Amino acid sequence: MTIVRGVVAGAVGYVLGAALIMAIRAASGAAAWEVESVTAGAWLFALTGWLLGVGVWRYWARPWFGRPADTYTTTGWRRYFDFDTDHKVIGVQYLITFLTMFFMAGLFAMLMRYELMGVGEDILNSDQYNSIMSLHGTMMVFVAVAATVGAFGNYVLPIMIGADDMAYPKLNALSFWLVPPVLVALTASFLLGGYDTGWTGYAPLSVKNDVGGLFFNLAFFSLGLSSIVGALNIIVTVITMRARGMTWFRLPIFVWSIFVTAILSLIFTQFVGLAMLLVILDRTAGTVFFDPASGGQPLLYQNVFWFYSHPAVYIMILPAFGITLEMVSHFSRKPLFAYRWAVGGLLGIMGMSSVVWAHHMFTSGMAEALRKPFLASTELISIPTGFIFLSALGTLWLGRIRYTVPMLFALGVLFNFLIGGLTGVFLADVPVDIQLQDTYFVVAHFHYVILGGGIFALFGAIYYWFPKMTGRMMNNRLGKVHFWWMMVGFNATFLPMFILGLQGMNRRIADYTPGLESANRAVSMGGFFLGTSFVIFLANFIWSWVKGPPAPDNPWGARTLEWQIPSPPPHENFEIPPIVLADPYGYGEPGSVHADLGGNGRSESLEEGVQA
Amino acid sequence: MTEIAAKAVERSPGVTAIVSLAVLTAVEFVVSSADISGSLAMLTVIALVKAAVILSAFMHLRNVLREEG
Amino acid sequence: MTTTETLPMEHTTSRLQINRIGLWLFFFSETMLFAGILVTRFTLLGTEVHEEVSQTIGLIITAILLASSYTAFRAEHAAHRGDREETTRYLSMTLGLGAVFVAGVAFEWAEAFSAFPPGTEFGTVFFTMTGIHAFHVITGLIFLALLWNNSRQGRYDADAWPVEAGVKYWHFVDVVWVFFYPALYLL
Amino acid sequence: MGNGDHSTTSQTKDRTHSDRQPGRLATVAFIWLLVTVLAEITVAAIEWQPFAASREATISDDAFNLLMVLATPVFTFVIVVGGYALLRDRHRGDDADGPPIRTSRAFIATWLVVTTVLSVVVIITPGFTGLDELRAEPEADLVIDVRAERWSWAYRYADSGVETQGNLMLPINRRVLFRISSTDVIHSFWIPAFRIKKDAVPGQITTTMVTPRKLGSFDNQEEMRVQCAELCGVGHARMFTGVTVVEQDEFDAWLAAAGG
Repeated sequence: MTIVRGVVAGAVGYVLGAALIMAIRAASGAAAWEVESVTAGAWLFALTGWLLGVGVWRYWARPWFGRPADTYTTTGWRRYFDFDTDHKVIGVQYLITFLTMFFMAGLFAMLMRYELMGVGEDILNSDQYNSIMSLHGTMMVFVAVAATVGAFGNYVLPIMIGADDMAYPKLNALSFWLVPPVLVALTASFLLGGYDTGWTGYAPLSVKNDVGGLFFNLAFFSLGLSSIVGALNIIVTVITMRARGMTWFRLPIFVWSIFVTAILSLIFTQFVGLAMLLVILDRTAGTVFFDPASGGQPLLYQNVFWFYSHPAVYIMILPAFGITLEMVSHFSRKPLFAYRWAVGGLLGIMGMSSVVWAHHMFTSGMAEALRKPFLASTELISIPTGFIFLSALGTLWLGRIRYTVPMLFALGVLFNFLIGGLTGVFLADVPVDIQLQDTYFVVAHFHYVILGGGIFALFGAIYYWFPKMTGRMMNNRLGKVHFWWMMVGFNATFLPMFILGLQGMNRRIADYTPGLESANRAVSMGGFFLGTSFVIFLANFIWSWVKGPPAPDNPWGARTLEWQIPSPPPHENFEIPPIVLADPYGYGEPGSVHADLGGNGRSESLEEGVQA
Repeated sequence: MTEIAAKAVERSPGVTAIVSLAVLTAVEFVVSSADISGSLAMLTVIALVKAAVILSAFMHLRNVLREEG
Repeated sequence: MTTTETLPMEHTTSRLQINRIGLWLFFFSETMLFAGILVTRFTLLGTEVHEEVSQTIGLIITAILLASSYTAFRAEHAAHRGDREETTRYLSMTLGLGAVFVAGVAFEWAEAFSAFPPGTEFGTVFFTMTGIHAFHVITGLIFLALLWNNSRQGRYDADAWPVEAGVKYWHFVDVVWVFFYPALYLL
Repeated sequence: MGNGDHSTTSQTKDRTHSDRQPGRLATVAFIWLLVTVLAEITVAAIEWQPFAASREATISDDAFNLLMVLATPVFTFVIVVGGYALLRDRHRGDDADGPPIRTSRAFIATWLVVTTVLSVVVIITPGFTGLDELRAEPEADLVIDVRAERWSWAYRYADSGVETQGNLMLPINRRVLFRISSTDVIHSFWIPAFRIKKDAVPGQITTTMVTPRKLGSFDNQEEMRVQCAELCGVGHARMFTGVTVVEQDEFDAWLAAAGG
């Protein structure tokens, strides 16, 4: 019902916006109808209409006009299709939406690998290949940017810090409901013939392509809005909603990683919004930002875009670090080694992420003098990144390691990111990068970081928190099969890609020179193997959600707060606000307690002790 | 303190701020039309000062760190 | 959850303070957008300003926007004092000044279309900067209009936060213009 | 596994673990050395790069190979230390927790020093030294204007005014300066065998230099091609032409025949 209202209001907004733009165009003497400017203007109104229709009006905005807000009465599964403000519902909404996007983009990847099995154009022509490749890249980037933060930053983070919800529950719902329009825009772009710029959308190509490209800009813009709103909410939540006694250095490392990610997102997402806006203006309003014939500068786009998109890589990978360290500690049953150094590593990456962007542009024709500083800053960012490995290795050492499925995924992240990180050192070196820029070496490198790191961690997190979210256990054996299948498939796909890149295969091509065929065939075989591993996951995921055995409150014996309450958690999370006494990593320390949840009556001395 | 006196106390920082903003804007205008060297640096400094005036006097930036106000 | 009475969550931070922190973070984020636009402007144009840009209109609309910040300031203080009448009066003054500002920009656009259309280097920057700023002014005016109407009907007598938030947003738009004005007209 | 429910057994275990530490460290160090040596030998034996035909290619390949030598011990360190712990320290049935080691000043200090030194070394060499080498010898013997257009390459030999499309002819051992421009969107001028790449940006002239050191052509070496490396639309994948490097006299003859 909610969605119907949203769609209707969105459609009304679309028509109103289109009419308004056409009226303005007619008034200024231009032809009333011009597809791109009308569409772009109408999109803004459609977005507003959709949000109002989907619940902003009923539950939020009515009091602004002196009327009482509707009371929220939806129950059961329908809540997941409504403007629900419970952070747990929103977390699940995010998870399912982005998993859907992930599998769609994965199918595109399969198509691409099928096309690349042999020389020549087999099932896709270059035009179709470019569209499929661009959509695959765009959707996967969206998943990597938003899935983990949206799903687990929402579901788990408030519980971990002892809060009953996010700081702004309605804003939280708003940030989720901005996501469906992103999917709509991407679908529209696909139906209108796609776009041929890749996810980076470099101008001036992105200014010149068909109307599908406009929808890519609009989708990215909308996702940016959602990210900024969500990040703001997370930052305020962590600053203001922590339980008593939850000091900064008692926060679970996962909370730290999401917090730092949110700060990056809040600062830098504005720049991708700006990049998209400038392209949209060039397409629709006749401005000439990227048209050199009239004084524009094509490289301007790359600078603005990468000023966001390099920090965005950290937006994708920092939550993975948090999840990995969290699991390494709980499943080694040892305190997180060098906790403060790990936090320092996260903060160090955050601090340096704004001064490395031009390493994407070493061959772009930017000023030669800038190469050395950006080479140096990029190599130096490996130092704070190393702290994550320092912490992980120190924690594993002498532990009592339990090979649960989430732990396997965490170890997978460490292995894959090690390769992804080390190859990053190669790419930061200008003489090497000149050759490898825009080749499959780069493709392999960022897949090791984003898929091998970010997405492996996402799946680890799903296995880890599934019992808490659903109250049911996932099948352990199938989980292990999935992990090994995915791990082998992943490495079989992307290790040979490094070789392909070294041999001189450039990225984003449907066809290549004959000498590259055998390696490409190997990569495709690995890719199909990797693709099938997700069938096991899906089967396990769906079956377990419906019929899995009931989960105990704390199946992993972990010490963070979310495991000390029932599975699934009650609406208000905690019966009584918890009081935090120490960090959650006190394994092996006699008498160490993370938090008092107040079940049997809290003593006066505890209340006083917290003040200290 | 009477209500009128209270209003005057409340009004005075606002008046100071708006007057200084007006003066600074006038200075900006003169600096740019006088075509002197270093006007870019001066305009930057003036703009920063104006922003600081609005942030502190009008927007009460300090209150974000305080509980009441 | 059966026998024990549910206690509300305790927070060390008050709702007002939570709201303020969020609002300031939003401004911080928006600052990045406007900083990016300024950098774009200097990248494309260097330190030049078009000669045909109207100094008179620029100075007038700047003065109007600054003046509206003062009336907004008075409105917020009146709201915190619980003075409904004065809040409403100053909000309506702010609304009026804001509307004059938008009218000034519109008038200037009409002139600028022939002098430096969007298809030229300076026109690109000029229309983008004034346009994005005007978009923020118009959203600000919508908020102010809602505030004015609600304040008139006494809905903010108990809680002045909405007025404070709307007015702060208005000030923020003013701060942006403090940087845009010299970048577009003076230099 | 209740919170903080830990008996003395785990503490005695800690002690035995700590007692074994020196032995463990020695074992791990030994394995690491062994694995690293084997890995370095393997890395050195593999030929990573394809056909290299220019002065610049040597610089790039040397940098890559040096980075391989430096990265290998780091990779093996993480794998050996992590792998050793994963095999030796796995959970063996009892419910005890691991020893509560939260920090180790020696380990962290060593880690900090080593990673910082490694980063700085990598920045200086092959980073800065390689860049300086690339930028040395700025005098060109031959200047070629390259024009990229969707989806073809056109060349103009500046001294003789000869214009060609298709195959790019170059003399061996001469310093060549390419002045690259584009008429529509961004392309990238890439010759894999030479390890040079520079974007062709509309409204801008970018430059890159190369000294071919080996004879060859696209017919016998696939890497001898000018390939567009920046996505530029439908024809991007096929936007490549061959490169032929010949002796100077042969080049002169070709240039004369082409109208120079």
